[in-house]
Amino acid sequence: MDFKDSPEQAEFRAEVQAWLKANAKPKTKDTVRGSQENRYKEAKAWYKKVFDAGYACIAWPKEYGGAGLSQIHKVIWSQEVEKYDEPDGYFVIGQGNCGPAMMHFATEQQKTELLPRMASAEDVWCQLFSEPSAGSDVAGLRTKAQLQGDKWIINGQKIWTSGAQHSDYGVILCRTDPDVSKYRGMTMFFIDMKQPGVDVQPITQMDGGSHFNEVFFNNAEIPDSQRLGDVGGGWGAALLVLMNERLAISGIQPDGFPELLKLVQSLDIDGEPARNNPLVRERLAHWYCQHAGLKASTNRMLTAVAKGGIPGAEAALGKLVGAVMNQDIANYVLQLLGDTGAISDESLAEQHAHFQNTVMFAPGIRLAGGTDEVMRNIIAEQVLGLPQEPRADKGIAFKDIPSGNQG
Amino acid sequence: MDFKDSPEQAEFRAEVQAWLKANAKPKTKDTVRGSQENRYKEAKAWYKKVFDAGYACIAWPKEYGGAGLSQIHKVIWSQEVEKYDEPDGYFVIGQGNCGPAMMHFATEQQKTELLPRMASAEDVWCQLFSEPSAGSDVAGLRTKAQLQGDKWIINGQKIWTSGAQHSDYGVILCRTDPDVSKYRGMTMFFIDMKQPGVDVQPITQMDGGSHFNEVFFNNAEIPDSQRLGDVGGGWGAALLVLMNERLAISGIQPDGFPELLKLVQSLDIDGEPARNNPLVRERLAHWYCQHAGLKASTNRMLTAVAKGGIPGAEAALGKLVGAVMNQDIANYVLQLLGDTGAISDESLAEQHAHFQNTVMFAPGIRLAGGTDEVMRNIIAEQVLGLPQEPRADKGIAFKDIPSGNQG
Amino acid sequence: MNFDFSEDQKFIQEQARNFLSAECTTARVRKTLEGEQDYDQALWAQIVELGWPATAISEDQGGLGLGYLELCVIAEEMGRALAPVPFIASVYLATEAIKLAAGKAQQDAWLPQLAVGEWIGCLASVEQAGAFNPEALKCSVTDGKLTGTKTAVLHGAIADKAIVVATEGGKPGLYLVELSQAAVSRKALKCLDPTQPLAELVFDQADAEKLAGDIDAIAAISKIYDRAAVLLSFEQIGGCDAALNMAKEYTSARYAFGRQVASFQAIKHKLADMFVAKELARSNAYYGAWALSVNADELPLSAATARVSAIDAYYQCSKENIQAHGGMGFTWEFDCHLYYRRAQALSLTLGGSPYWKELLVERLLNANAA
Amino acid sequence: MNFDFSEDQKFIQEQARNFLSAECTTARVRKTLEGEQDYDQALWAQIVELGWPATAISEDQGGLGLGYLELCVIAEEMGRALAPVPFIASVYLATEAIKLAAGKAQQDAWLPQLAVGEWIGCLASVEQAGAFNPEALKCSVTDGKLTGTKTAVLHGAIADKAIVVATEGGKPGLYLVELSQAAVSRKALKCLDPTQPLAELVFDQADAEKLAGDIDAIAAISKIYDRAAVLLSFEQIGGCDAALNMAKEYTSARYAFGRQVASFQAIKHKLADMFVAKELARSNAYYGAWALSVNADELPLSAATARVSAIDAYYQCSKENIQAHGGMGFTWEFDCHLYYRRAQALSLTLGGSPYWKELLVERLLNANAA
Repeated sequence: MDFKDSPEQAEFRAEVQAWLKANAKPKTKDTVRGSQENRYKEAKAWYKKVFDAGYACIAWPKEYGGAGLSQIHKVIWSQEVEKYDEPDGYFVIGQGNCGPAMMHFATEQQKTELLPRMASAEDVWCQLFSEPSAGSDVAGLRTKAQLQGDKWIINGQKIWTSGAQHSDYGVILCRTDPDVSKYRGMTMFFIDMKQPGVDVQPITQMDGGSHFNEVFFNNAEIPDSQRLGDVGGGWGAALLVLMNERLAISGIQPDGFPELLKLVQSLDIDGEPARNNPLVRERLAHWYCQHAGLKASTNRMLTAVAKGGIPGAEAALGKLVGAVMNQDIANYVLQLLGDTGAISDESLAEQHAHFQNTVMFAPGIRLAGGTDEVMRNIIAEQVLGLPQEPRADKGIAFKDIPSGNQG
Repeated sequence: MDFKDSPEQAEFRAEVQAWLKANAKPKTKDTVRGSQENRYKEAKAWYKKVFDAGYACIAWPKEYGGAGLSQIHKVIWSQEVEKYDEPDGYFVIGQGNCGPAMMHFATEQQKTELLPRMASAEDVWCQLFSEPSAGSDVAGLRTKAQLQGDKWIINGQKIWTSGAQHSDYGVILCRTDPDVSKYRGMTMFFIDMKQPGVDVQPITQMDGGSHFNEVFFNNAEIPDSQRLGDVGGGWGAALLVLMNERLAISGIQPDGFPELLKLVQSLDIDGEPARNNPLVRERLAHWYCQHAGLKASTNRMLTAVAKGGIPGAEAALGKLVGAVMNQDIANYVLQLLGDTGAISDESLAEQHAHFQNTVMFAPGIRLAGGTDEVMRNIIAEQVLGLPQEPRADKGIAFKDIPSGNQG
Repeated sequence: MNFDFSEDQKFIQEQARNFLSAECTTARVRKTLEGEQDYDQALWAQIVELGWPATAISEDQGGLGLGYLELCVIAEEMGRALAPVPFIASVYLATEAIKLAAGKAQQDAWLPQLAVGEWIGCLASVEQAGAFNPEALKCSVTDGKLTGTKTAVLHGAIADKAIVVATEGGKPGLYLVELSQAAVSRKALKCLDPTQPLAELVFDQADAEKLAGDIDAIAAISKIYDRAAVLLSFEQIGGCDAALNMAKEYTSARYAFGRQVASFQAIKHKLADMFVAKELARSNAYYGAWALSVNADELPLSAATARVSAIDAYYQCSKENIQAHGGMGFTWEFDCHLYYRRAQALSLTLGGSPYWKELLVERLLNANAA
Repeated sequence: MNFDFSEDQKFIQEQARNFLSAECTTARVRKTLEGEQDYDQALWAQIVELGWPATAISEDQGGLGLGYLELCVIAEEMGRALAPVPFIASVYLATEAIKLAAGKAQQDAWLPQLAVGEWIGCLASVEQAGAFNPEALKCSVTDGKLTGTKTAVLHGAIADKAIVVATEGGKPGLYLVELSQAAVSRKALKCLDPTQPLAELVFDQADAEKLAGDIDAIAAISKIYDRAAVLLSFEQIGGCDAALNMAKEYTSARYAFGRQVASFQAIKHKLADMFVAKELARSNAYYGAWALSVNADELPLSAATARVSAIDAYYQCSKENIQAHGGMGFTWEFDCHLYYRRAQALSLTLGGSPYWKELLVERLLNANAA
């Protein structure tokens, strides 16, 4: 066990530090987040710069645009870049979810052609799984893909698609056979998002933002050559993507602790420093244990991956704990602030209204990428091996499964 | 809304206060609980005294040994007797659970003969529902009752029977038909506990005590005249009993708060009064809200009952909240005491080791009379009207229901 | 002993609920939420017409001469309906401040006006983060002129008059200030629940009339806060009820894995826990209502208890309602966030949970020491 | 960067687990629990034979010269097996106290003896409720004679020697005291986990030898506590693992409503939450183990973090294991209470959760201020 770098890792870290110092924007007290469009442009520019320097997708093979290094190197990169004010996780869904799917299922030619463009963020990718009536029950999806000649014709609707409005490609899961049981009738593809018949509509979130989209498919086309895996093999492929998603997210999942610590170190409540308040201290200790535990858990998982393991369902715990904690910390801070806590003006509220914004955004994190309840199911079934519930949708054709949902 | 007594209630309270002052044992700082056998004898004596004074089973009709007054009068009695050191809830299961069952189903002659004896605790009653493989799933019980002539022959085993060792009678739920679906094949009786073929064995609890028993039936006999309700109507009758149980328990369910408050007012931690410790104060506020909420909820429920309503499933919340709180408070106090918290010697530990004893007994309260999980199910289904889960045991004969349990 | 509202009170509540469910739909609430208006003037006019602001004002002061219990049941419905009107600011805060701390002549002049909604009042107490602290007041009055800044003033941007807490010669007092005068500048603040909007009020030598009752100002404020705490707790349990109902209806109608979402134990138990929190809060609110209605010695403790319970319950019910809705709960389109925003607003007005927990314990220990 | 134990360490752990699962069954643990013996002398002899007390003693002082990481994996197995032996008292506490605070000659004399189990040590620090407080020590030494009372001394009734914290001329110090001398009287205390028994030690002019190392006694105690906190956290996660496994096995085998109890979401999610608490505690324990193994600057913070996490996780896992068992979990016959008792014992030894949370925050804020 060694929580410090090996000499080779230390060298890599030093190199990264030097490059970042020369190229990355330092964090300042007054950083205000720009418009969504601006942030997208900045992210594109940053990813290109990182790619050109050879630090994009550090754990990918060099021939696909990566650095050919290990997950541990990627962690080092993340630890260092975190100290700067750069949008390093902006395209994590493409690179973290779609990348591995392409790596696993695409043809060599597709990989050589598309992956480096994904790594440099020249092409932006999105993931098209969820649907209005297929949320926690992803496999309940209904978007149809029907084969006509050597093309698949796509009709239906996806939802909660991050970055769809900017995307060049998407990895999509479709129902190709409603007459077999639900987990068997799905197939995965990658799709050109810029073609006719693909219509992206932003969803306005409860916090007023629009990070997610609905995507409507109206006779959109996918050549069979863009099929990822076997016809009917979509569920297995999707599980692979979701597994990688949890790994990709686990490192960057906000848990709210660093902001809380920062606040406690600077805030006065009724003329007394918050850091001297025993109640605040108790909460700080409680959440630090979770924060430190999550960080160390991620590192344990990465150690396992670096040793050749596959990312396990354990990753679900990071999202489960972090998302709830993030919401509760923000709410706690507001309670501490009292009446003024409700003021969400970024120029007036602490840390540019971070806590007010988090109170309104955090509920989404508890839902996106699998609800708390789905995470607990995953841990119970996939990690602990507990039995599934009796299944009302088992062994019957998809089209015959009871559903009161619309659409 | 009036949280004070009406003139008539105030008069009753004054009368009760006077009687208690003359007849009940005051609480003292040094009360140590005697042996289980002694406490039983004291309880018998106390109940007889109460009965002779006309305060037994206050809400029962006079002809059955009660005082013919309302539930509100019963509350007044409980509030007053609580201030003394008397075992007033000792026979609550008989009077609270079995009493209403007898009241509802027994013949007039049985009621006139047996209920006054129950009210005076001359006869002690127990309730025989749970079985080793029928805990949360009470209706999964297997104790057989088979009709021979005008007698039922009982074979099987009950468990978690409070007071069985002292009992003269028990209300028992048996399976009378394993060939119909499980909720339909049960029948309720009252049984003479002193007959041959009834064998009571105490269960040693995890805290070393023995409040509960196993009861084995080996060709014990019940005359058909002691059947309570229809053959096959046992489940409906049992629900009535359980409903009354929750009402009876809700007033006396310990939640641990009074003892915590007492401790905080006297304890020094590291030379500082605990009541000045902000962390302790915060916990006190948190638990007081629950404590006060439970008390007021019970009173709301009693108001509804006094107005002629039936005790609702809402009563489940008292047990759910109180039991968990009781355990957590005790654990919190131990944590506060640090190393010395583990000392459970009654002559050394605070309040005669109340908190240490509670830590070890509280898990049982979370289980007895329905687990936390069962209470949540009851609230979800019976109060909120949410749908049941798909039932693996529905619509099939009892004997064909899958079970890995022994016995 | 009777732990329930009377039939008359329940009738008032039913009337209020019927009115609000017809008039104050969430579609209408959204007009204020989305900034079309600062508050719902038409709805406010209807509410004034119904006499609700006059509920707890005595008949000889132009009110209906009903009591706090009647105001509590109306509060529950206002909370359930998320009414985007200055009821809290004007009725629970300004009106009660005047009832408690104004002189007889002032009361006779102002209460009849408040009863018929002639003007809208608000309470300006807070100056900084943390709960209101009378020890640290910076607003001060000299020769009838008020100077200083108040923040987080509920409905401060649209109220006609404010009750302002300020010191005069170092001693705290309550002052009525006309907000339309030139010496007052005010700024609406962006806040979590735009249907209960906050403002900053800056006073620069503004005319201020001292409330002339013979109660100590600190004691008066404590009483105003306690009364409002009880009334707010009813708004909060109304909100809890609505959020729990939404969760129940949505999860019962929606299917996943071939069955109703509400049939999954994870959802059932989540809703059961919401119910438990809500019922404890309701019971505590009832006790507070009784104490308020008879001005019982138990009011300070029971008000703090009602408030802490209600804060916890509404946070839980409103956030888990979102969770029970899955992704749709996170959309602007669904109403879940309306309750969640309101839960935040109500929990922070009058100071948050840590402040009230401390008050509760102080009162509890005092009550049990005596 | 490598956040896992080495293959060698895992091998040691596997050996320990195999040995303990064969030798230290819960049936055997119950002999101590039920008072047949004060501790399991035969098991202790085997453990000494295996050299475990010598793990973290250097070779030139008669030890095996392995490190703390090796001791951590053994600790996890001791915790899992609920071993009723004075390993905590003698190995984590007394031995580490001597390593830290004794003079060279003392170490050379005593450590080889501890390595081969020639005597059993314990640590006597606590005198009153609340965590150990060096400011309030009453035990004192004059002219080599110790007087005063210590309580809640883990394995104090059976240990041969105690490391006692006492003042001399007002200055705290650590003293080795032979417990068989007439000037020491000791009393076993009834306690929650008789397999980790506590005692009261009364010293009346007892001979005491000062530990002569040149470390400040307060600093030494803090370090002893930190080291032991990490090692205890491994005992605790071992216990969490065992409790979770019990819950998993029982609920998978038992049926209710015609299906496995473990197939109900309420149970699945309960067990998932136990897993989450346990894994967070495990990860924090690993970090503490690393800090301990290289005596990193991070040790104080990571030790407090590991301890607080482990206290919470073991309480949760052990109490919810009872709950998952239903009524049978509440019986003496089932083993659930063995873990629950041990969870209490381990959480209270060295001071409970509030004490360690405060240490954690102090260290966290210092680390982040620097």
